[in-house]
Amino acid sequence: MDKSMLGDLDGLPEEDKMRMAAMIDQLQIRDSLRMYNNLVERCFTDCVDTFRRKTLDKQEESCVRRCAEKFLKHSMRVGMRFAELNQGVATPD
Amino acid sequence: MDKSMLGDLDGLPEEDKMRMAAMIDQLQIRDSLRMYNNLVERCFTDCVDTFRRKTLDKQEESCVRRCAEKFLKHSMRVGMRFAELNQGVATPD
Amino acid sequence: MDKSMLGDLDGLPEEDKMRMAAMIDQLQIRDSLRMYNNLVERCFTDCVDTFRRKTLDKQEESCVRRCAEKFLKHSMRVGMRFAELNQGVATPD
Amino acid sequence: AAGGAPTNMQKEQMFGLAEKEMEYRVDLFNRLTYTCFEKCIEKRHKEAELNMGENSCIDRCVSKYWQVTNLVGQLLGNQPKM
Amino acid sequence: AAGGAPTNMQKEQMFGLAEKEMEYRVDLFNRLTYTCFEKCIEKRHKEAELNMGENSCIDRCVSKYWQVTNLVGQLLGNQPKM
Amino acid sequence: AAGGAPTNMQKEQMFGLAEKEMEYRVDLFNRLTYTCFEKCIEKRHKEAELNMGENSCIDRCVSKYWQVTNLVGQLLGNQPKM
Repeated sequence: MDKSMLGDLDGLPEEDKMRMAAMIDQLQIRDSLRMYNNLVERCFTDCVDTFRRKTLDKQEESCVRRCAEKFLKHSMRVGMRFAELNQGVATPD
Repeated sequence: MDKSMLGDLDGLPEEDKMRMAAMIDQLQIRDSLRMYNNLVERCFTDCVDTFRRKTLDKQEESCVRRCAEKFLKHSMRVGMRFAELNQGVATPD
Repeated sequence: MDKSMLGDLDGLPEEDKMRMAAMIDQLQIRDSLRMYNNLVERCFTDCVDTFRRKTLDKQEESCVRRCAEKFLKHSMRVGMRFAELNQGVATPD
Repeated sequence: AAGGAPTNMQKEQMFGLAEKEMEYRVDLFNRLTYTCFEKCIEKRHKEAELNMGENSCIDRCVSKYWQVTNLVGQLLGNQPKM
Repeated sequence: AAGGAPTNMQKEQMFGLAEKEMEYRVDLFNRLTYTCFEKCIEKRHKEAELNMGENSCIDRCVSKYWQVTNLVGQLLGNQPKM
Repeated sequence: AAGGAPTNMQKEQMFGLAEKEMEYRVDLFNRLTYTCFEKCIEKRHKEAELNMGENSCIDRCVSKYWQVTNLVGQLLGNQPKM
């Protein structure tokens, strides 16, 4: 996967570049929505375990808040490290 | 996610409405097929655990039948509750 | 799911057959890439459990090699059996 | 988008957006269904009926999942696009 | 669809349906592969070869999974569309 | 493809391929994020901050995941298409 399959798109006419940009936009929207669903599923699973009432209690709610915040920080850190590796930035152990 | 992104489609020409309807049909077919695969995976995982023979024994088979029935009833109940919440129907605890 | 939904495509014009072939190609590419991601996730999960260093140690690396080989052999065997069942080949217990 | 009929490009984007939103709702429903099955349903499947405990667990599970969805939406500024 | 060439709309639907069926088969195969790996393969990966026990477990697992697929299909009235 | 403008069919295939590659990268990133969350993050969520141990675990997890991706790529002849 070192070389991108996308290498030779630069020479394409303006119309195709716009189509490509629109495709990227669409994929990013889909990805954001999936991330949102992911975060909800993950934090619900980790934080909610009793079903004696139908509303979240204080403890569950603050667990979800912390979980969501950690999830976002985690994703950002993974994204940064991932980008560095994609660009071939080497760092010591 | 309160407001739908689909809000302003009503004013569209007949041709676009048909295209929208076709898209919804396609997504529903995909969803049903995925649900079917889901149900099979879930009930296989819960009910089949020994591999000394290559055919289901009576016990496994009846476990799968009960599991499938419960899965469908579960999905329907979730679907009803989900629809109520989407429509903003409030119910006491 | 016994009868294929694709039954009546044979009579279609050449142009549609080419479009169908292109669609199959695209789905196979997507499937291969997903399989690749699957294999990586599976073997990483099974083989890597300590994070005291940022490079794989010898043991982890050879575990990943064996895991990948087994995963591929497993997939091929499942594929063969699956194809037999799809073609209705019966075999004794 | 002020005045006039939408261009083809705008139309394609609108259809694309509508499709993504429907996919999002289907995905949400599937995860909700899966998660509440995990949390509420007895796995040995001794009966084909849901018992009373399972039924009320499902109702509460859906309700709490819904609240978590809204809570997370608020935290993200009520933007599903994180 | 009785007589005459299919309209464009019908053609699009046919292609869409064909695509969904292929996606369904790929999804089935992937879940089958995943599930039988979980049930049959020793996770420490001490060897690069599948041993006899794993091989026969795979064969039986695929066969039983297939039967569950058919059984569930019957319960749903042999309609994959639930 | 030697010389001349690409045909419509070739263009469609190129767009399709580009889309598949982007989907692949998104899928890789999502699995990486999920897996390293599982391996590194304390699940009771007592704090809203990542602590030092979690942060360095994430860095090493991403690095090792990357190496596994490359290693598997080599084993498959550096062809992502298995």
